[in-house]
Amino acid sequence: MTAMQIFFLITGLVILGSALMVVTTRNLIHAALWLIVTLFGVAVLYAILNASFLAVVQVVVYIGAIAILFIFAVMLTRKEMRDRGPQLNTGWWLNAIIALLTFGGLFWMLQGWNGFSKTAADFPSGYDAVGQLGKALISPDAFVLPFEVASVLLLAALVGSVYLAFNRK
Amino acid sequence: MIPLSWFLILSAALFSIGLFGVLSRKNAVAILLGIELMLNAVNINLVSFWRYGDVSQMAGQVFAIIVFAVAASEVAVGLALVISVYRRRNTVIADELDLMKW
Amino acid sequence: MTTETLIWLIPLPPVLAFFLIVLFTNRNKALSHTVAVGAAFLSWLGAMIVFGNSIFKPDLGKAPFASSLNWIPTADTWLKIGVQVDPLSAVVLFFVAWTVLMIFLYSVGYHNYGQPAGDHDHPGLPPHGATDEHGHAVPSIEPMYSRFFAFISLFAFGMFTLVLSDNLLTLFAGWEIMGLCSYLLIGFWYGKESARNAAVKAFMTTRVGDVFMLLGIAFLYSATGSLSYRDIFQPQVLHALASVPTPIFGLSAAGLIGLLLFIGTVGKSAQFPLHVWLPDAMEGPTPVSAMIHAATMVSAGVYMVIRMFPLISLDPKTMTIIAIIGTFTAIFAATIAVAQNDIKRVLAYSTISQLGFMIAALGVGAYAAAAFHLVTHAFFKALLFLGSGSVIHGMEHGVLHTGDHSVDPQNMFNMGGLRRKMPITFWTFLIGGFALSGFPLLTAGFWSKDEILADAFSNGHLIVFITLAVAAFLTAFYTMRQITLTFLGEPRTKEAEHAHETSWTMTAPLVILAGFAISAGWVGIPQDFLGLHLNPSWFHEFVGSTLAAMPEATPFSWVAFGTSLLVALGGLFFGWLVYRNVAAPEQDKLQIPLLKNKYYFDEIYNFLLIKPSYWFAETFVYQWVDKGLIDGILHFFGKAANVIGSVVRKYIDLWFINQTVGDGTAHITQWVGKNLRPIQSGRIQQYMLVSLIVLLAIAGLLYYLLVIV
Amino acid sequence: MNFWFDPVNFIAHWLTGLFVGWGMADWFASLIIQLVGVFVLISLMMVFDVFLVWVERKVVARFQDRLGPNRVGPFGIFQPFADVIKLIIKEDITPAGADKVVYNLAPILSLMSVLLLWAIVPLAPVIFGVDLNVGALYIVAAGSIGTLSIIMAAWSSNNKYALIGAFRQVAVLVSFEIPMIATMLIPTILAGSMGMNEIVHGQQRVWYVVLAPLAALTFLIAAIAELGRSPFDLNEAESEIVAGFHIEYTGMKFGLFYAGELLHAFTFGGFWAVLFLGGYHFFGLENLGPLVAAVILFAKAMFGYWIIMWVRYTVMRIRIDHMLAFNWKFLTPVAFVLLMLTALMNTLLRNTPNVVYILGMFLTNVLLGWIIVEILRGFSRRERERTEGVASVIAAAHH
Repeated sequence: MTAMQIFFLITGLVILGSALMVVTTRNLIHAALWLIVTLFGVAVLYAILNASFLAVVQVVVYIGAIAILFIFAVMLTRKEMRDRGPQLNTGWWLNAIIALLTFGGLFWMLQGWNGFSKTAADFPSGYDAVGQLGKALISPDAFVLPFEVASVLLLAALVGSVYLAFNRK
Repeated sequence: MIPLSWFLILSAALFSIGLFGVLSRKNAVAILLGIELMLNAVNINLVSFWRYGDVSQMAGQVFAIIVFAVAASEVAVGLALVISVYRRRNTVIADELDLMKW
Repeated sequence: MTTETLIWLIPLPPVLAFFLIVLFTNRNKALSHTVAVGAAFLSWLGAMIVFGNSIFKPDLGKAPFASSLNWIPTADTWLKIGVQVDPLSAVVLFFVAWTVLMIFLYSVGYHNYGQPAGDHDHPGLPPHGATDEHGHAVPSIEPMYSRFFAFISLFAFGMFTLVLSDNLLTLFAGWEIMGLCSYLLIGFWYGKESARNAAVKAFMTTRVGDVFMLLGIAFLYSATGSLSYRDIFQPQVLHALASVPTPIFGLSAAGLIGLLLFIGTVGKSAQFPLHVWLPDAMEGPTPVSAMIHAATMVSAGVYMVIRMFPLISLDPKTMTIIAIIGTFTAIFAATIAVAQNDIKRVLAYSTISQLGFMIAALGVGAYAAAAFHLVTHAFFKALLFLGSGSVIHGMEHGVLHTGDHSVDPQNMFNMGGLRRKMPITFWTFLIGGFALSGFPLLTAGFWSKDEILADAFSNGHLIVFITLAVAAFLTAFYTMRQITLTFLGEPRTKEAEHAHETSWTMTAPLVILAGFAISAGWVGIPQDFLGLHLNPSWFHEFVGSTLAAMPEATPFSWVAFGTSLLVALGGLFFGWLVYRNVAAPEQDKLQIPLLKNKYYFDEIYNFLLIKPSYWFAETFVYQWVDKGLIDGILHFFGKAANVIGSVVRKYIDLWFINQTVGDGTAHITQWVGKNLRPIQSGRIQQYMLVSLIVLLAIAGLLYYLLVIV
Repeated sequence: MNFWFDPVNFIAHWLTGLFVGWGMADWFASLIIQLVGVFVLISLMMVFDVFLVWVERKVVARFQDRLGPNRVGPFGIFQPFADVIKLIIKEDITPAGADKVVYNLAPILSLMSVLLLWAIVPLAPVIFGVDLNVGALYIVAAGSIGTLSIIMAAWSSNNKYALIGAFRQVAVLVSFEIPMIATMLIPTILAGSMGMNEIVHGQQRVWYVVLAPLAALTFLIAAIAELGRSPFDLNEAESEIVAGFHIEYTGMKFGLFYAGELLHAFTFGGFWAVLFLGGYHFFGLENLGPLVAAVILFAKAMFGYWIIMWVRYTVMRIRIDHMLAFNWKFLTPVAFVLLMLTALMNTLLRNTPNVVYILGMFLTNVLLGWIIVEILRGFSRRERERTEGVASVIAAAHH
C-alpha cells in the first residue's frame, strides 16, 4: 500500500461518489457541479497516469467548456430555480439492475483477460510524452488524418449547433 | 505501484453509473450528463492502456483527444437540440418527447 | 530535382489550369488561354527534359525512371500510384507533349481570339460571326472560350497521367478522364442536335470497350495481385499467366486478359466494330478532333496495347484476333474514306485506318513498328487535322464574306484552288498528306508504314501484308483526292475565292508539326536499308529495349520496299489523275452509296440493336405476350375462378372460413396488436433499456454456451 | 549546497533529515514538506495581496490626481489591514433564496483559481512550485476554474443582475481565452517548450518581447479581458448591473473576490513578465542569487500590474457586443496570424546568426503591425463615412 495507491483510492472514491451524485441528485445545477468534481477526479487520474497534457486538457475542455455549457443549458431550460418532483423515471430500479449487470459483465470479461493485473513499466529515459503526442498527432504515418477529421467534426458541430439553437423570430 | 486492474474496474464502474444515469434520468440535459460520464470512463481506459502498454505507441492518448473532440461536439449539438426543443415544446423531459410512438 | 520528381510534376500544370480556369478566370478570356497555354508549355518543358534524360540514360529499358507511393489501402496491401518512364512512354510522352502544346496554341487562333463577340452567338453554338465597326462581317470569338481551354487542359492532364503511369489502374483513371473530356468536347457545341448525339454516341461506344477493359484489369489483379507493369512483366508471372487455362475459347489467362484489354482499345481507338463514334466525333471543334481523334486519345488505346504487348503476345490466338481486326479496320476504313466529301470525315476514316495499321502491326508482332507508326502518325495526323481546320476557317472567312450560310465550309467540293489563297496551309497540308500516304524516303509516314509492311512480309503474314498494301494504296489515293479537291484546280465557289490565310497562332503549329511530319521518320531508318549498311535504327534500338528480349530488326526485303514505294506513288498519282478535274460530287465515280454510307454501319447497328430492342419491348412483350397471351390466360382463369368461387363461397366460405378462421385470425391479430402496441412508446430510454436487456441476454447466452457447455 | 544559492532545497533537505530522524516514512516526510511549501507560498501571496490593495489604491489616487490612503502608518501603508479588519467584522449575509453550499464555495474557488497559478511561476532558477511541461495550458485550466467560480457565485446568489454579469463574464472569458492561448503559444514556439522554466531559460539571450512585441501586446489585452478589468469590466459594470456576479456577497466573501481580482491582475502581470519580459533575467543580475532573481521577477510583475492599472484607469468601458466583436473579428485573427508568422519566421531564421534572427523577428512584427494599423485605419474610415457621410471625412482628411 504505497502513497500512490492511497492517493488513487481516494481519487477513485471521489470520482464514483460524485458520479453517483450526478445521476441521483435532484437539483440539476448541483448535478452539473458534481459532474465537474468527477471530471476533475478523472483529470487527477490522468496525472497519476503521467498523461499531464491530457490532464490539463481535461480541465480546460471539460470543466472550462463542457461543464459551463451544461450549466448554461440547465439555466436556459428551467422555469424556476429548484426542480420539483422526482428526477428519476419510474422503474429506475430495473435500470439500476441493468447497470449492475453491465458492470458485472464488464468485470467478468476483464478479469478473464491475462493482462488484467499487470503493472506499468517505467518510462524509457529521456521520454517526453507531450512531444511524442505532438509528433503522433501531426505525422502522416500516424494520426494526422483522424486529427484533421476531428477538427472538421468540431467545425460541423459548431455550425450545426448554432443553426439549431438559433432563434428564428 | 497501481495495477492496471484498478483503473479498469474504476472505469467500468463509472461507465455503469453513467449508463444508469442515461437510462433513468428524466431530464434530457441530465441524460447528456450521463453520456459524459460514460465517455470519461472510456477515456480512462484508453489512457491507462496507453500507460500500461507500449508507451511509444501514442494511440491511446490520441484516441482520448479525439474522444474529447467528440464529446465537445456532442455536448454542443445535444444542448442546442435540447434548447430548441425547449423553445418549441416547453419541456426537456425525455419521456414527454414521444411524438414518434405508434 | 531528380527526374522522378519532375515526372511526377509533368501532369500537374494542366489540371491546375483546369481548376484555375473553371473556378477563377473563366470570365477573362485572355487570362484563361494564357493559363492553359502556359500550363501546356510547362508540361512540355518537363516532358522535354525527361525525354532528354531518358535518351541519354543507358539501358533505360532495364532500369526505367520510376517512383511510386501508396494510394489505396486494400485488405493487406496497397494499390500503388506511381510514375514510370521507359523508352516506350518516353517517345509517347515526346509526341504527346508536342502535339498538346501545338494544339493549345492553335486553339487560340481557331476560336478567333481577339475578334469581337458575335452579334447573335449563343453559348453552345459555333460562332456565327460579327460585324465590326466598318460594318464588315468578321469572325466572332467563341462564346465559351474559357470553358474550351478548361476542358482541353483537363484532357491533357488525362493523357499525361495515362502515359506516365506505371500501373494499369492509374492508366485507366487517365483513360476515363479522357473519355469524359472527349464527351464534353465533342458535345462542346451542345446547341447542335448532331453534336449532342455524337457526344453520347462516343461516350457510349467507348464505354462498351471500357467495361471489358475494366474486366480485364480486374481479372489481371485477381490473377497476379498487382497492376504495376514491373510486377506483371516479371518472367515468372508472365509464364504463370500463360500457363493458366480459361474456359473461354480455350484462351490462356494471359490471352483472355489481353483480349479484354484489347477490346478496351477497340473502343478507344475506334477499331472495327466500335469505330462508329469517331467520324461523328468530328462534330467537335477542329482542335478537339486533332487532339482527341488523331494525336492523343485514340493513340492512348494503341499505346495501351503496345504497353501490354509482353502480356498479349503470350497467346497466339489473341495475336491473331488483333491482327485480323487491325487489318480489316485498315482496309475497311480506307475504302470508306475514299467516298467521303467532308474534309474532316476523310481524315477521321484515315485515322481509323492508320490505327488499324498499328494494331495489325502489333498483331503480327511488330512491336517497334507499331510504336513507330504511332509516333509518326500522331504528328502528321495532328498536322492534317489542324490544316483542315485552317482550311475550314479560311472557308468560313469566305462564307462570312459572301454571307451565304447555306454553303458547307467543310465540303471539299466547295473548295479548290486554295493553294494560292492559303499557301502556308497548303504546303503544310501537302507535307502532312504525303506523310500520311507514305511518300517515299522523304516523309515520316513512309518509314513507319514501310517497316510495318516489311514486318508483316518477313513474318510471313501474307494476307495481312497484301491487305495492308492495298489499304496503303487507298490511303495515298484518298489523300491525294483530298489535296486535289481542296487545294488544286480552280476555286469552285465564291467562298473559296474569298478564303484567306489564317492567323499565325494557327499557322505556326502547322509549320512546326510539318517539320516533325518529315523528320520524325528519320530516326527509324532500318539498318540494312537498300542493302547499304547504315547505323542500326535508333528508334528500333531505343523502343525495342523496353521489352525483356530486344526484338530483332526485320531484314530488308525488296518486295516490301517496292510495294510501299509502289502503293504510295501509285495512289498519289491516281488520286491526282482521277480528281484533277472533278468539279462536283456527280462527276465523282467513287460516290458509291455503299462506301458513301460507310457500309451502312450506323444503319446496321440501328437495325440490329436499337430497332430490335424497341420492337421487342413494344410489339412482342407488350402487344403479344402481355395483351394477348397473359391477359387471355388471366381472363380464362378469371371466368373459371368466378364459377368455382361462387360454388365454394356458398358451401365453404360463408359458414366455415368466415365465422371461424377469418374472424378468428382477425381477432387474434387485433388482440396481439393491441398488446404489443405499447412497446413502441417513442421513449428513447425505454428503447435503450430493451436493447441493453437483449444485449445482456445474448452475452449471458454466449457465456453459457462458451464457458459452461 | 548552501543556503544562499539554493534556499528551498536547503530547507527541504534539512526538514527531511529532521522528520526522518523522528522516524517518519520518507514519502510521508516529503508529502508534509511539499504541503509546507504550498502553505508558505500561499501565505506569502496572501500577505502580498494585502499589500497590493494599498498599491492599487495609491496608484488609482495618483491617476485621479488624489493623495490616496495616507493616514494609517507611513504613506498609509497599513490602510489595507484596516480594510481587512473591517471586512472581517462585517455581517456575513447569505441571501434567503441562495444555494448555501455553492454560494459559500464560489469565493473560495475564485481565490483558489488564482493561487493555483503560482504553482508554476518560476520565481528563480531554483525557486518554483513545479516545472509543469504543459505550463501554458495550465494557466488556461486555472482560468477556467475561475470562470466556474463566477458562474457558481452568480447562480447561487439567485439574483438577476448577478446572472447577467456572469453570462457576460463567461462569454468574455471563453472568447478571450482563444487569442490568449494563441499568443501563449508564441513563447512556447520560441522556447520549444510549454514549461515556464524552459520559457524563462530561453530568454537568457533576448527577451521575447523583442522577438514578439505584438504577441506581448495581444497577450496583455487578452489578459485584461480575462481579468474582467476596465475597459472590459462588464461583469461588474457598476452603472448597469450594480456589481455583477458578486452583488450579493458581503464581508470577507466579497473580500475574497476582491483579493482574488487584485492578485489575479498581479499574477497576470507576473505571467506577462515570465512569458515576454524574460522572467527573472535581468542582464545577469539574477546570478547574484535566487532571492535577487525573485525580487527581479516581482519587480517586473509589478510593472505589468502597473500597466494593467494604467489601462484600467485611463480607458473607459466598452459595450459587450463591441467587445466580443473586437475579440472575434480583430484580436483572434491577429493572434492566429501572429502565431503562424512567428512559427514560419522561427523555422526560417533558426540557423541564422543571432543578430539576423532577432532583427528578422522584430522587423516581421513591425511589418505586421504596420499592416494591421493600415487595415484598421481603412476600416474606421469606412465606419466614419457610414456614420458621418463621405463629405465630412474628406474635409477632415484635407486638414
